[in-house]
Amino acid sequence: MLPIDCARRLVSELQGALDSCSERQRQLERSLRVSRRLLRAWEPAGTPAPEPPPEPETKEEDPTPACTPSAQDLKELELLTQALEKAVRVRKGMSKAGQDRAPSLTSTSIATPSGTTASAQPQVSSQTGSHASSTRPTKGIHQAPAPTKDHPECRLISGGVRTQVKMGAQATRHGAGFRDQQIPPSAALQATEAFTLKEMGTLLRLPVAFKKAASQNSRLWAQLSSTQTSDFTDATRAAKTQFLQKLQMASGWPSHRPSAAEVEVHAQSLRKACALLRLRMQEELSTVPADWMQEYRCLLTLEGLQAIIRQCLHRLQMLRAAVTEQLPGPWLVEKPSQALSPYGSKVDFSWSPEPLFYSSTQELQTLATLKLQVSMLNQQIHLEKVLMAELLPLINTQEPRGPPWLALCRAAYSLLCEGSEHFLTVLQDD
Amino acid sequence: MTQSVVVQVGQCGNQIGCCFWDLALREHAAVNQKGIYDDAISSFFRNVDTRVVGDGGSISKGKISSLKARAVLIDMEEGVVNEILQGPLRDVFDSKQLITDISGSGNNWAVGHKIFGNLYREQILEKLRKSAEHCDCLQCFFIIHSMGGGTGSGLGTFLLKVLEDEFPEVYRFVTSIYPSSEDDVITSPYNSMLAMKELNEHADCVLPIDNQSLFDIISKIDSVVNSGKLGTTVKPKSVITSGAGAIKKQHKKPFDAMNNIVANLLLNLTSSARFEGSLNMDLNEISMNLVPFPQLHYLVSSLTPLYTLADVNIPPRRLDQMFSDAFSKDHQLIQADPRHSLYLACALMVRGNVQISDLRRNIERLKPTLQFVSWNQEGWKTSLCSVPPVGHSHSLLALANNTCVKPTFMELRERFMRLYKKKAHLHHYLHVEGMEESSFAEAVSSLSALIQEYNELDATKSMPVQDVPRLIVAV
Amino acid sequence: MSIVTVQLGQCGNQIGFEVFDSLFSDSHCSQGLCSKRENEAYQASCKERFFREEKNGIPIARAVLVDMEPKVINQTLSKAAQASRWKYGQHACFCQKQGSGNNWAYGYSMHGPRHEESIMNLIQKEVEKCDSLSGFFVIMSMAGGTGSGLGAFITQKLQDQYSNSLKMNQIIWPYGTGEVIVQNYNSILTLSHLYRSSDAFLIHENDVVHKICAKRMNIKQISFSNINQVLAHQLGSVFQPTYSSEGSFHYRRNPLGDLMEHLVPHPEFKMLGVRNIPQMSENSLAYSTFTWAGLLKHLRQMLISNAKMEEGINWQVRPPLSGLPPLGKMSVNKELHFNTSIANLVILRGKDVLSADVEAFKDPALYTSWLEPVDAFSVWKTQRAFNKYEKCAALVSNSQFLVKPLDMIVGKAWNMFASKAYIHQYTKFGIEEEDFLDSFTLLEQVVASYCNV
Amino acid sequence: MGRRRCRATGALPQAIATLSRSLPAGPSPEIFRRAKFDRPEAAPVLWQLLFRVLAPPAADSTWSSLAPEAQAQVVKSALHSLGYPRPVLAQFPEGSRELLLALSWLLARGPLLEQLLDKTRVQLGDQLPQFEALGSLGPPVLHVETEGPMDLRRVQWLMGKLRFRWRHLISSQQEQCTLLGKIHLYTSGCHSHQNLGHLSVTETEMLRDPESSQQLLQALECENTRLEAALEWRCCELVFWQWMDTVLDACPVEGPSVASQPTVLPMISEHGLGELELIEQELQALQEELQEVAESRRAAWEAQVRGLGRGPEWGTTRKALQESVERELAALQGSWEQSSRSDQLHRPHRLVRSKEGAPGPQGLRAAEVIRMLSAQEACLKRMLHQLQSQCQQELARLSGTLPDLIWILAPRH
Repeated sequence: MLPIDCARRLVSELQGALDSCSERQRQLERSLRVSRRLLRAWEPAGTPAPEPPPEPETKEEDPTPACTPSAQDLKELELLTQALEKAVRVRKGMSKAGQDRAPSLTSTSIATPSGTTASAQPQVSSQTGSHASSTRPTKGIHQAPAPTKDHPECRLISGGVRTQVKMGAQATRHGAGFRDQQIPPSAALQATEAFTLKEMGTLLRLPVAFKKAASQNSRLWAQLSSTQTSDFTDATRAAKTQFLQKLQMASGWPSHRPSAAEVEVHAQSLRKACALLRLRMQEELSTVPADWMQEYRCLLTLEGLQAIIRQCLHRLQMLRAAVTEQLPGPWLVEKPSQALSPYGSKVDFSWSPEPLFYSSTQELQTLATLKLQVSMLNQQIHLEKVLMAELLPLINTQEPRGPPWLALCRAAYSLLCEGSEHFLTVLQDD
Repeated sequence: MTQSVVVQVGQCGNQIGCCFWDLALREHAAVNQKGIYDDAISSFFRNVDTRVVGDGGSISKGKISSLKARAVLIDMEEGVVNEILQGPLRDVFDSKQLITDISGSGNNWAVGHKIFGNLYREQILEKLRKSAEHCDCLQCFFIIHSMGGGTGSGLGTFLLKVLEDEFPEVYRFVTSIYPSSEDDVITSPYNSMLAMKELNEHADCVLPIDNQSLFDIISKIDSVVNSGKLGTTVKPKSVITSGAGAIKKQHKKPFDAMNNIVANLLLNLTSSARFEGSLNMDLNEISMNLVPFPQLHYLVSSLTPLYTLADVNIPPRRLDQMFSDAFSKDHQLIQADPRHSLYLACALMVRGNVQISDLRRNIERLKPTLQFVSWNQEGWKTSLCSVPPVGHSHSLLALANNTCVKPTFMELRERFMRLYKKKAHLHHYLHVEGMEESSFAEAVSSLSALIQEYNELDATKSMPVQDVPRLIVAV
Repeated sequence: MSIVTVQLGQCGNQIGFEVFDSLFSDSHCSQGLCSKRENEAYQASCKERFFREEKNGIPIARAVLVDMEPKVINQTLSKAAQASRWKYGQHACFCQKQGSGNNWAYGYSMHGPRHEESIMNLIQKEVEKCDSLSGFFVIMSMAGGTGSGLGAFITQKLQDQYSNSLKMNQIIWPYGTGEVIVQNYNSILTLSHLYRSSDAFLIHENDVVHKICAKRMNIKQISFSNINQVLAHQLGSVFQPTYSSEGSFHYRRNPLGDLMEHLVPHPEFKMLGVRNIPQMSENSLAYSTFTWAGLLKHLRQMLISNAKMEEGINWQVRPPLSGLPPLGKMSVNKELHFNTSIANLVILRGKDVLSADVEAFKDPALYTSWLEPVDAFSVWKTQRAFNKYEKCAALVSNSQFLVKPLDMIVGKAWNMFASKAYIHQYTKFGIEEEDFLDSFTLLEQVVASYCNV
Repeated sequence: MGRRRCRATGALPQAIATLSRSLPAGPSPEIFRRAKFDRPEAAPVLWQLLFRVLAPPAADSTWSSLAPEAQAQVVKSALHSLGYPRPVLAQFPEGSRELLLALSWLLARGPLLEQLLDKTRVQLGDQLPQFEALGSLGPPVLHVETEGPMDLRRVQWLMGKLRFRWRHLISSQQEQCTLLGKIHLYTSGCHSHQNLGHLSVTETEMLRDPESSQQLLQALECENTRLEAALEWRCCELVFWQWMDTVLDACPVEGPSVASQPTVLPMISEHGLGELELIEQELQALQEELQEVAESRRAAWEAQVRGLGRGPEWGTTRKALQESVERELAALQGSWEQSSRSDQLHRPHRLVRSKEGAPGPQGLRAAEVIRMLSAQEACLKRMLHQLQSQCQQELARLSGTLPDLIWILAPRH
């Protein structure tokens, strides 16, 4: 049994970790939903993407709820579905007669004619959703990456604000169904049938207005990142520094004191230093030098490490002094800007996001998993330290050493030494 | 799928083998009506394209062309083997599978084991290797021999050692025919005793069969068939009378009928490995489940219902009777009473239209009437093969590792000692190079050690079953 | 998210077939008692989980079939092909010529390392066909050699290679007697190894299912096929789609993960039992009606009295008065009257499910003192009827359900081990007495831990 | 769009207007003017602005519904923890000048505008999700009510739960990568920017849903306006600072009596101090260990080389060795001192699928990042194992005190 305060600390620590994990999961689910939706069949352009039924909980969810709550709805839906199916059958016959390049309509991918009520939409995408991952072969134009060449009837018309792909003869036949007029200045892939990104993705074009705005945006960010120095900016910097000093003086505290945020930044870097130094030391001690030159090198390294630790300790002591005794820390004066924010005032700092190139999904997965794993390890190490701090003293001090103590030891062993993945058995020695 | 090779040694071995191949062919013909060479057939037969010169090319798939038994026939006389080669089964064998001599072993284990063993060692090995090469995955050698004679007993057990050295991973299942007390071979106790030592040391499983028991079973079938009460009719091509064709001849050739029982035993033993079923039992499961200690590998078998051996149309009795019979004294293939002895393990191999619930019901029913060793109170192994024996709906083969084999061994030792004390006929053996008197002493002590093991187990019979103290966990 | 199933050995392959068949026929059953649209969403969700689609539109089970002898796999494939509603993948099978002969050591130490690469490749191919992998089902018996020995080996390799994916072993617990003589040895070796590499075992006891067939399904001559169908029904009632949360109409994406997070976070408690209600033959089903209150009342009593089915429940068993200190160390030999739970999951399917009241499962007295009902109990629901049952409830329980059977197995194996019987069969393939002792030690601890919850 | 022209003088209102435009919902220049004179009516707008600036990024949606008082409280404690020196603010001043000062303080000390713009930027590209919060745990929030002593098995249970959540997170992450990969692949060649080549989820979503496309465009244009304003501000902020000087002059000088009040001391929690103490202990332990090893090694080395002649080559060798060690150690030190290359990983990147070997003029390659992360992962794993074996030793020592018990750990594979 754990004493109450210890229990409280441990549980809240773990609960916090669990909560942050769930939060991440929720975020991830949200973006997964968006991506999944994109990979499902797309509705013919012009059909406004209908909102999911107004459920408070599903506002952000996938618009394919398994069912709607009202029975009335269901009934209507059933009738509607039947009607749609009939319509599709008719159309299917027509398109077959017309031309065989049109995307085939299977019974599960019912193309909703434009103007269909909103409630019917989720059904369609839920059915076709399963196709997103499948490798259904596509016929005709859908596979053609360069449609204009191979299929003259399918062309990209770059028309100012609006870019569209017309799906051959069908486009004309069902032209009335288009809502060209309502299409915002986004460009749409104008198809009359549901299609998937896989089939038609390469035909998508960004609207010109958007392209313009986006390139302006990136240019502006780039400008913002380039810190040009000139007399002019120097003067500004001086003015700012002067203002800060004056404000400090006027506040009655003539010197700058470390803030909690700053202390945390420093503590973090020192923690990291600690860990890295220890690792480096162990590495050095575990290698056996081959000759006396290497031996000398090893010695130098060890002594160098000592020097660094001395520096760290010095820095730490200054920090502690500054915190507890309100002494001005010279280290803070030295690098005032660095202490200001985690971002610091790095010269080469760029506000525009750099591209990160990956070559395969596999690589992307490795990258993302590693990234997650690193943060999980950090969390695990943190938890390990917390557990050590709470449990080890408890085990060491508890008397008498009866079964409750043993039970505690066993659980502690599993938590502390095995990451709670394995456990040990304690047998009576007879 | 795995394959097995049958090695039939000596007169008795070859006679039983001959029955076996006849039955095996019939069984596969009944199951495989399309005549396609499949996995099941392949376990005992090769499919050979006879047009190919030399060995005949093996065909792994497709229509059955010409089936060849995976067998090696060994006898130091020519009689029986020649008979086979002139009989209806002649196409199943070819001369490359045979090893014969003309001199015979003279009912002398030492001649078979030492003289012929050394003489034919290479030749035997070559044939065995050849037969193994024809297999995709050789799992088991079935050795059929008798214990009392010279060739089967001597050369048959010599073979065991050869197989162990050459094919250590392949199981050696030995069907050994033990002489009855009224055996006309005077040296049979010597031969059996010397062979026992080899069986102890080099066999994986031994299925001891006793001529007397076979004879009793035949008589029983006879009386059922002849009573006419059940309105039975004997099918024209009765298994019992295979090769003879008439019931009347039964008494004249009781050995045929007896051999058929043994052949049936082998068929049923391998049926679950060959055919489909909802609970398969591969050959390697037999020793795994039934042999708790390496030496205690003697399995007492019983086949029920008996009419499945007789190929007669008796309306099936209650299914449960089949299970009861399997444990009765007069259905065992040796003179033994498993019901009143101690079970170490027991296997029930069921064929035909029987479901797991039937099995379970009967196990529950029979369990209280049987005594199992304390550490294996629930020592049951079961299998369900969906293919029944030809012409019947179901059958059961029970294999028991039971201390009831002990009397057979003790009797053997007694008969041996009676002779040995007088040193009677000993010189016939000691003549043979490599034979020494110590061989006899060693053989006795080997068997005595075995009997002692059974004794120790029997001694636990009267003790109450107690759990061994377990490990104690502190928290 | 998808689940890749590995069917191992005769038992695993026979059951695997029934499971996929039952999942498929349930999801294509027209008697779902729900709207067409919901039915389709249900179907799609089931499909994502257990099937993939081939070019011709026929669903392919996300499964890998492994056996060391060809008979059963051939039989399974042809059964699936005969029905021709769904199939196994063309190259999803691995078999050899010779089985493991009921020898755990042979499966684990010989077949395992020898065929590791081929089997893991097959699994990887199947995994690569999933957009998103939740984890694995490994269906295996504990009694034999291939399912148990190779199963333990493969599970361990899955743990090495897919450490982040979840591994649930569907374990077929042998009849108390009469399947395989060395079943207790094989079982302790299996369980102890799985305790190191698997996340959870869902245990299906042959004896229990057999009884259900006899008593509830009214089958006179019970075949393995009957038994496997009941088992498949139980599994389906747990893993078919359910709503992701109370009041939501979306299907749960990762049932395996959710289940494990609820039921098996503690390393010593990984054995899950499953109960379901109602269970009856299709003929009687047509004439029966149920209320949620009635079903749940029975299910709860099944839980606390450790009844295997709705028949013969001991209604005398009551939860201990809460607030009393937990009784000291409990002995297994004492008749377990009240079955204490660590955590439970109830799954409800069918008509008016939203009105079903599960409060009775939230009584703290049902649970171990160290977990609150809020941590220890959860419920999944869906309105869609399952397998023609208008209403049905399943319970997956991490409780003392299995202490007794486990204790029996360990005890019997220990008795045999003390006499050294059959040990030589194992040492032949590198499993030494030490390994047995390790297994005994671990499982004795598990028994003790379950007794002391 | 070259450099913005700015008149250096006489353009205060214009400068303030620029600032306003670059701030989210920036107040009008008039507000600033009123604030100089400490007019209360300017206060609510400035409180709100400060709140927007200082509220934690993730909490935007839930926090915005806070009452004004609560918002002010958030602002104060945030400023406090950043070390804002003026205590007057803590007393909730009636007027608005203090608020203007605080805002200016924030503006003066770092790239506030840039940070704010960054915080609210329109994300067009796909990124690797950021998981910083998983690792960086502040002091725990005590929100758990435990009534009495607790069984450690509950902690094991929670730990196990956490493990399952981690794994779920990883598999969801993998799924997201698969889907991203597909979207990128299927839209390859669609992006006008040659460097990118394909569309991002946001862009694709925009094409799918015309309505959101409109919104996105608007947001982008709005951001562009703010960016332009921010750039302009850089050119004319000098005027503002000169003016702020006068604002500061207008303040009464605070007496030390106010300043000495403990409420304004930097809020370093007990927890924070404890942390520092722990680090110090660890450093000292390390120091002692090194001391011991280094001393004995030096002695041994000196003894060994004493016999060997030290020619002139030795001098140069020694120097080279010293330099190389110095370099190495400086690099080591750099890895925690400076925001190094590895910190770049924490910056958002736009994920771009490109064929192997396709040269990018700028940007990172996944392989490179993977290498860095693997190194980091290995390092962390070693740290964890070290801690675990430390515990193991401790517990093994304890188990040694109980002779009649055997501790058996499940064998590992």
